[in-house]
Amino acid sequence: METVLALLSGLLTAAAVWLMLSGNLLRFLFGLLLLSNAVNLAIFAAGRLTGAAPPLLGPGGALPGHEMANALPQALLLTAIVIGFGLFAFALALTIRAWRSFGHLEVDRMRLAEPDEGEK
Amino acid sequence: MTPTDFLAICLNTGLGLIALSIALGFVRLWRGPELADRVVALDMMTSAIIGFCGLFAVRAQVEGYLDIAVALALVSFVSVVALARYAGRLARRSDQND
Amino acid sequence: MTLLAMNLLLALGYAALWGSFAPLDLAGGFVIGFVALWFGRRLAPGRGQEGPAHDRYGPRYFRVLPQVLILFVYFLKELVKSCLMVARDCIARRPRLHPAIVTFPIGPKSDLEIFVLANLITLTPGTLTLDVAKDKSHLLIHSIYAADADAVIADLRSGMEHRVREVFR
Amino acid sequence: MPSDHSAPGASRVWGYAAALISLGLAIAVAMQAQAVLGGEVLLASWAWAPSLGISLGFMLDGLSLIFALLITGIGALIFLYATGYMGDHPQFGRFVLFLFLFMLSMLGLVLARDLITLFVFWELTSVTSYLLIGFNNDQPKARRNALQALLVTGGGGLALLAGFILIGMAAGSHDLAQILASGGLQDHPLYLPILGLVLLGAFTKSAQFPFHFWLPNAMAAPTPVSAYLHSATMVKAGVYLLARLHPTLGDTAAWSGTLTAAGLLTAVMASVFALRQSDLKQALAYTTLMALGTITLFLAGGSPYALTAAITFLIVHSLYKAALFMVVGAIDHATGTREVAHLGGLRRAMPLTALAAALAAASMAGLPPMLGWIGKELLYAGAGTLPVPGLVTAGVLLANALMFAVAGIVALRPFWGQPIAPPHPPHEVGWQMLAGPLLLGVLGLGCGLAAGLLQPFVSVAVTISLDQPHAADLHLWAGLNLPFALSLATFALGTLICLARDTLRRAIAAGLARLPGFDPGWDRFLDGFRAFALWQSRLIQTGRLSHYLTATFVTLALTLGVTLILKRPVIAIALSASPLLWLIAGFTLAGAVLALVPGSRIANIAGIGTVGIGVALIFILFGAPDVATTQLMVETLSAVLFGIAMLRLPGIIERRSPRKQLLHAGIALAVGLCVTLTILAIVSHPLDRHITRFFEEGSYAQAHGLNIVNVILVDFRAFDTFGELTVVLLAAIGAYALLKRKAAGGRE
Amino acid sequence: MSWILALPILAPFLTAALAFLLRNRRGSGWVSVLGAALSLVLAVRLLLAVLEHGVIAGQMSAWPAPFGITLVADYLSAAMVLITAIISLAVAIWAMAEIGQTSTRLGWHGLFQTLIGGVSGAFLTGDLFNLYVWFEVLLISSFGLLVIGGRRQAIDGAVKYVTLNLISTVLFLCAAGLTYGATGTLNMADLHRAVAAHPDPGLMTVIAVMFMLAFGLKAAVFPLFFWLPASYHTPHFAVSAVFAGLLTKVGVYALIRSFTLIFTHDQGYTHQILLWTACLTMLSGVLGAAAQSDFRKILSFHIVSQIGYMVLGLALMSPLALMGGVFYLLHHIIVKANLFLIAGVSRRLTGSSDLYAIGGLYRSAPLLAVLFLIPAFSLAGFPPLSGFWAKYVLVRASLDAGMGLVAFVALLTGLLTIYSMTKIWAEAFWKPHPNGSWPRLSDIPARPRWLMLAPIIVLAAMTVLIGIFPQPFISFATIGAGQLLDPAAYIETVLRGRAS
Amino acid sequence: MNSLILSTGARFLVALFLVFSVYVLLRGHNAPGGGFIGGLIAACGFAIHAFASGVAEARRALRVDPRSIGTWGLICALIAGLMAGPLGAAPFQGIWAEIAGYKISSVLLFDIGVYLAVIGGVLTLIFALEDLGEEVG
Amino acid sequence: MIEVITGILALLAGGFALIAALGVLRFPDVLTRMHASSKVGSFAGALALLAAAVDIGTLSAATRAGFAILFIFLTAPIGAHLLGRAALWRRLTGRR
Ligand code: NA
Ligand code: NA
Repeated sequence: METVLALLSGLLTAAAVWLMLSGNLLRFLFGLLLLSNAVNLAIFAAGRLTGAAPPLLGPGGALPGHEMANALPQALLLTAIVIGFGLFAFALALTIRAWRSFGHLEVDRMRLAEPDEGEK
Repeated sequence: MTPTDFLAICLNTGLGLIALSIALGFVRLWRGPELADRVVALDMMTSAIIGFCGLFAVRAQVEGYLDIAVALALVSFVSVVALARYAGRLARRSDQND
Repeated sequence: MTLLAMNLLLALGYAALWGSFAPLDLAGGFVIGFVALWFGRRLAPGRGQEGPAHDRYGPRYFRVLPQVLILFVYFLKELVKSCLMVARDCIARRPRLHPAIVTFPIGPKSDLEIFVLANLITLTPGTLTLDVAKDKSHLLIHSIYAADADAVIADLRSGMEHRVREVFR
Repeated sequence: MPSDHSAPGASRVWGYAAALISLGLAIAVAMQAQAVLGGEVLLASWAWAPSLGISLGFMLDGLSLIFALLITGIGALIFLYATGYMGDHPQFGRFVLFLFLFMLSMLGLVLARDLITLFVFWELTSVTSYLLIGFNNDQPKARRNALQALLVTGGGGLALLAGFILIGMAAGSHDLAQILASGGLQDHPLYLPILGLVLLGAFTKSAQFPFHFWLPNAMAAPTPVSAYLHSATMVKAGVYLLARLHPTLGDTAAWSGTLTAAGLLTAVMASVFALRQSDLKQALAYTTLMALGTITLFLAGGSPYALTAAITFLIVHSLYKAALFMVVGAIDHATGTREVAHLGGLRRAMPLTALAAALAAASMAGLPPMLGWIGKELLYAGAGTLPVPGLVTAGVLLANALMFAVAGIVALRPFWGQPIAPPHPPHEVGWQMLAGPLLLGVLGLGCGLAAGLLQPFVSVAVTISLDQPHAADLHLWAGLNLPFALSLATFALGTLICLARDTLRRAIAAGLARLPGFDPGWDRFLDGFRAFALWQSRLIQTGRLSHYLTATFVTLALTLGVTLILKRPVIAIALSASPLLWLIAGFTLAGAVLALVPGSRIANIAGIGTVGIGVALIFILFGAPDVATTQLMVETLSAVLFGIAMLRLPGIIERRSPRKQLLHAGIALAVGLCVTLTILAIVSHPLDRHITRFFEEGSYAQAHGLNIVNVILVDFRAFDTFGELTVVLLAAIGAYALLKRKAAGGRE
Repeated sequence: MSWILALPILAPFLTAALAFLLRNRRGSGWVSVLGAALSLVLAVRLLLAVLEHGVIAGQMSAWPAPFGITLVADYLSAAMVLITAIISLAVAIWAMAEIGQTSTRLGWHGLFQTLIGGVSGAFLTGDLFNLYVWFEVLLISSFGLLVIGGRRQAIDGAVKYVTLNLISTVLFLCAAGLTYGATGTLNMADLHRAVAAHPDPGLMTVIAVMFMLAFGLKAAVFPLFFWLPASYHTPHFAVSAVFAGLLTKVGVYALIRSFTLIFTHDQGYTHQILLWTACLTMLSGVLGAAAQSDFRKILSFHIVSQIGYMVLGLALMSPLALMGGVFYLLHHIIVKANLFLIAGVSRRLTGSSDLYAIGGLYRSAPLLAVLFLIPAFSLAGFPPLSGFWAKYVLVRASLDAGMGLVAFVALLTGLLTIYSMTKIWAEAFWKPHPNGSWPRLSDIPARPRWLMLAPIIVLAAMTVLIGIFPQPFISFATIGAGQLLDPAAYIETVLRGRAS
Repeated sequence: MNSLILSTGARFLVALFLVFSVYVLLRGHNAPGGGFIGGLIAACGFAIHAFASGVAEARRALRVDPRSIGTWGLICALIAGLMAGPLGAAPFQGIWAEIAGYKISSVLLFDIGVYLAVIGGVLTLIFALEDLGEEVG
Repeated sequence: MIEVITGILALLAGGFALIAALGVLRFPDVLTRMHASSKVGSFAGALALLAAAVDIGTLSAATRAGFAILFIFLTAPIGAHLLGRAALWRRLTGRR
């Protein structure tokens, strides 16, 4: 099962990287979302997959008879997802601002900070 | 066949059908052609996932999955509203490029 | 009054979610529901002008309840019917679709009534409310079985609109 | 620091004060002379960085004594002179400060007992001389020359640092007293690197070929600085270092060979250049090179004669060179020019200056009974003990003859030649400017007449400090020997050169024109360096984000890929999985593909949404309802934000060429493959779940919660969550600032 | 112990919350300064505790290690926290003079404080995932600070900064998650054991390299430093200063921590990579600086170059080298932040940071000139300033290790640093202003003038002080390096010892 | 957005969202949910409000700047983390008390902090982006 | 007995979901597709939730399922209205 997730994670990563390399800020953002998902999957898979029992205790804190899913990676993932959302939201705002500032989203044409002149 | 076996088969079939319907919904999502078509597909997929959660709650015997369903039902509405607003504005705009 | 009803409903629902109707849960639900409704207090534009209508709901609350139940049962029936009809066309080799947009005139109605009506129409067979006219005089409805537009309108008027009017009368 | 706003000349007092302090220092050093001349070595040391074996240590022995006396004594005269020369300069206070710091650095350098202490002062002389050479900072030339001096000597300094560190490693200590006492390092395996690095440091500082070019350019400094730098200080630092380390590093073929070659080359080359100059100051500057070459040449040797000659000549040179620079400065000050051709007959207007010039020039020319005569005799005597005596003798002869000639040009022409009207009517300079040259001139004469007075200084330096069995004697008259004959030859040759100097100058100028110069070479080197720097900077920092991203991902793929290949972690593949999982994985992937296709942004977003949904389903499938809910919520919210934002954003066009797309696909797949392989490698080992078990057992019992994930979030790892909620808040605040900034306006 | 450790992290967040709520200019500025002062006190208290105990550790929420999140302070951490607090206070004061009303209302001071909180958290945490969280906090704060000024140039810089740092972040997250998957723990002290005990050292090396890449990107090493020179010259000078002082150092710190504590199983491979990286970083950065003509751009490239020195200390992994690396780290924070603050004053006086458009400061603002020379020459490694000792130790360590070429690179970099520092000096200070104007410090009103100059003077004094009295700092760094080289005490303290 | 159907429905939906969000927040410790999810749901509710009636109106209904809500969330979390100090416990250690059979804890306060921070954060974002959208018209 | 009811409901839910998907896929234009989505799709979800409520049988489960169903049927028509309106506008203003 982990193998499937490993493959999926790798392919999602590849798609993300391809998008990030496209030179368009919006597509970079798309890539970022995909990459976050890929990494989340990777972490999830690395935490091992053990059936469908969620890490919830029974009434009175009773441990279920069977093994529960690994709770720790889930907590990490939750944190990571929310942080990822924050970063994404900022990046989106930045994209809008860049569009308003430059009139395009082609990253290679954003040369204000490093203009193409070198030493005078 | 015991009722339990029957339930297991039905659940698995149901889950499979729902997954299939999500996949089919995805085809519409891909094809479009308009924004509204995609939103419709997304909405349909969301409904299917709500169903998925419901059946999964049965399979895992965990009520917790129903919470996903409730949350999803609420939140998917927000996304439909947002996208529909977008679609509405797009429709009133001169260029039709989405 | 509607607000109170909503608030009570929310409190009940909240307590039910906890699976316990203990006083504290109900009270908590009421408080939370109150706060929640407070946030939405400015929604539903024009509420201020419908004072009389507003009062009208109060005394009629219990009389309306059976009508609501009837509406609910009718709605369920229509919903299932609607689903089956659309489902048939979904899998039919040749769907018998006659899509058209129909204008459905409605009498003077409160916003809530229009809202309920429009939504119920959407959930019933073959019709889908697209929009409400700016002057609230008619609904714009999309029907997929509109071989005869007048029949669609008549159907709606005798069915759903009638029952909704019963509730809001 | 004195203020610039005060009346002109108000800061003269700083000049006098500095002169007095220097004098005081000189006296303080002189008071120790008795003991040092008795063979004692005065030591002082404070812990500085003891754990690194570095102390702030000082040592006064014969060698240091001579240098210290020259530095402080001449220093006092220079301050006096400077006060007369430029006391009205608006920034004279700053000037005095820099010069004083320079003097202290120089003093510290020659008194240092610890190699690192020595280096510290060494670098300080570089810094302070940088500020002094660039003192006329309005002139581009001054700035350029200051930088040149700093880079050349600073670069040498860094080599020296490495050399010192190696000496420390080889000798086990940085303490000079200890190093000198422990015998030489000539047989140590690190000897050659040490020698190379130390010589690099010394040669750059002492302007030996091929690092000589900065010294004449240092003339950009005000004349008092030149006088000081060229006579007793800066350039002598390198010579001092060579002398100081002579017992430790000297007496090998490598040492004497390198020093001989560098010294000889420098001396001869400087001679040639000196003749070409028509500016008095420049001509003098080249004779400094000549002298430094000569001293270096004699430090190559290991005989008492050679070393005595080196030390004596060093003293001689310090005395007359300081005096002559001051004289030239006085001429400049009085007439407004330093061009030989524009000067003549100043004797009448400036008699005292003329006297000082005559005395100093006589010493420089090596005329008896000046100290210069003794120095020259010793040079000829010592030349015979050097590795290639014939060549050395010839070289020294040529150098001396040229010094004779230059002395004539500098001293005779302006004062005794035909009177020529200079830009300003000449007048005698003030006492401050006369004291120095006169005193030094007289000193040159006095030491010559009473060579015995100087003898103990030189002897102690040569025998104790340089570890020689005995020093040669300083005589005015050593008999009719070879040196005497060579002296006569020197005078004859010098007179000839002096007479034929115009012809020579033309010939040399014509010859040199064809040769590449070092100074333009420096500019070309610096330009080349800048071009190279710019090239590499542009190569790497292109300003294009897509290049950065490509480079980053290529680095990731390469580093991870190579590591995976080299380290070969165990990888287990188990493809058995439920059809449901395969189905979900399939359409998740399809979603990713949809996200790739350009054209409709909404389609892309929908594709991403599909991926999110698929991933959420996987979370559901494997028992992670909290994660799944959060994932779905976040996906939805992302879609909402996209939906809101999208109207403000332009459509997407694929601008990459198919080839580039293919390349990027290759990079992307490589990165993806690395991720896949790493995950597979990880899951091929069992997971140690003891931490999770702790949570499972403690979740209710100790933390009162049934939802373990939530308990982890708000209790077990609440600290993480605290950071996380901050991130959400900050992201929002940041985005708000980003979107609202323009509308908000206001001054920034 | 846990409070002594937690408070330096939490105090800036409290300050930030108050600053966010206040929003108006004076108020939030003062809150920020007072909060920074409080942080300084807390940092000193932490340092004293560390000096007393060597290593201290505390468990958040009182859950024992390795289950709960550990905060640990050894010499290095405590010193980094203290320096962070110092820089924080200096910049907070400086910012009072420079940060305008709009930026203040948009939350500048709060973002600044959360940045400091994130940095302190990163220095103190003993948990890998917690480190990730603090990285995020400081990253998102830095995003906000970068763009808050609203200049178009800053937006461009931010695009590059944000995109590349996001990649680093995701990589770090991935590495952290995979580390858990491979070892079953996230506690860094526990990881030391787990990594060493893992049956597949090759896999551990792969993960180590992943961290190296993630932290390397943060630390701006060759060839991953693009984002730094692309953005550091674009925001407020106060922002540049705090970025220059602290941000990349967090990356370096993380590199040092992870490659002395966690991944020491294959030093032949990992530290070899680090060595090459260090040399190339030094050279590439300093060459980049030589090609620039903007005050801040030169300084930015120098950050890259000097990161190389610090990584060199780690790569050589000898007591002396690590000591040099630690010393360099501490010295560089002070010096670099100060140089950016000085650049800010220069910009305020001359109206630009383009070296060809400014000048004359030597004559008209001699105090500033002196204040510039101190950190500039310190940066170039001139004795007896702090930078000299840092450079000396690293060169000596290289030569000790028999690596003449490395020592040569380090020295050459030093020489080229002199080149560009003197370039700034010659152009901005010596050369007359192209307009012929003589901008004086006294042209700035007294309050902002001294708000700006006071921190600069104090930081410059520290540079001189460290240079003249290096021994306490060297001793400190030596003990710190010893703790890094032999993490037994660290591990003992976290897993069994005084953890409370 | 100008839709009668939406704005009428929103009245009830917003309330539903908020009630449900509080429910999810409070029960998070024992079942799926918690501050994040609750906060996201509540924020979605206000988003609906904003869509239905416009940002200005939603802001007015909210009364407080969403950034301040978020900041108060941060303060809640800080208090929850710091309140252990006077009681001699470790930072962020759970402090539990029972009032009328209901468990009250610093952990809950912490989760409320998360809840508020998420609401504040997401609303700040949505409102900022919405204002931008309104500009276009 | 409960198992059988649940099973049948599950099958129905899956079936209706598939049918909704087919409708969305096959119907000729967006307005017709919306019929399939907002009715059949919602119905399928509701059936699955009902199955859960029936099978688990606790009050809280039933309430949650009820809440979810309520949300679905409350939101579906509103969403459809907004979307339909937008599609209509597009039909009126945009290219065909
Ligand atoms: Na629906
Ligand atoms: Na829906």
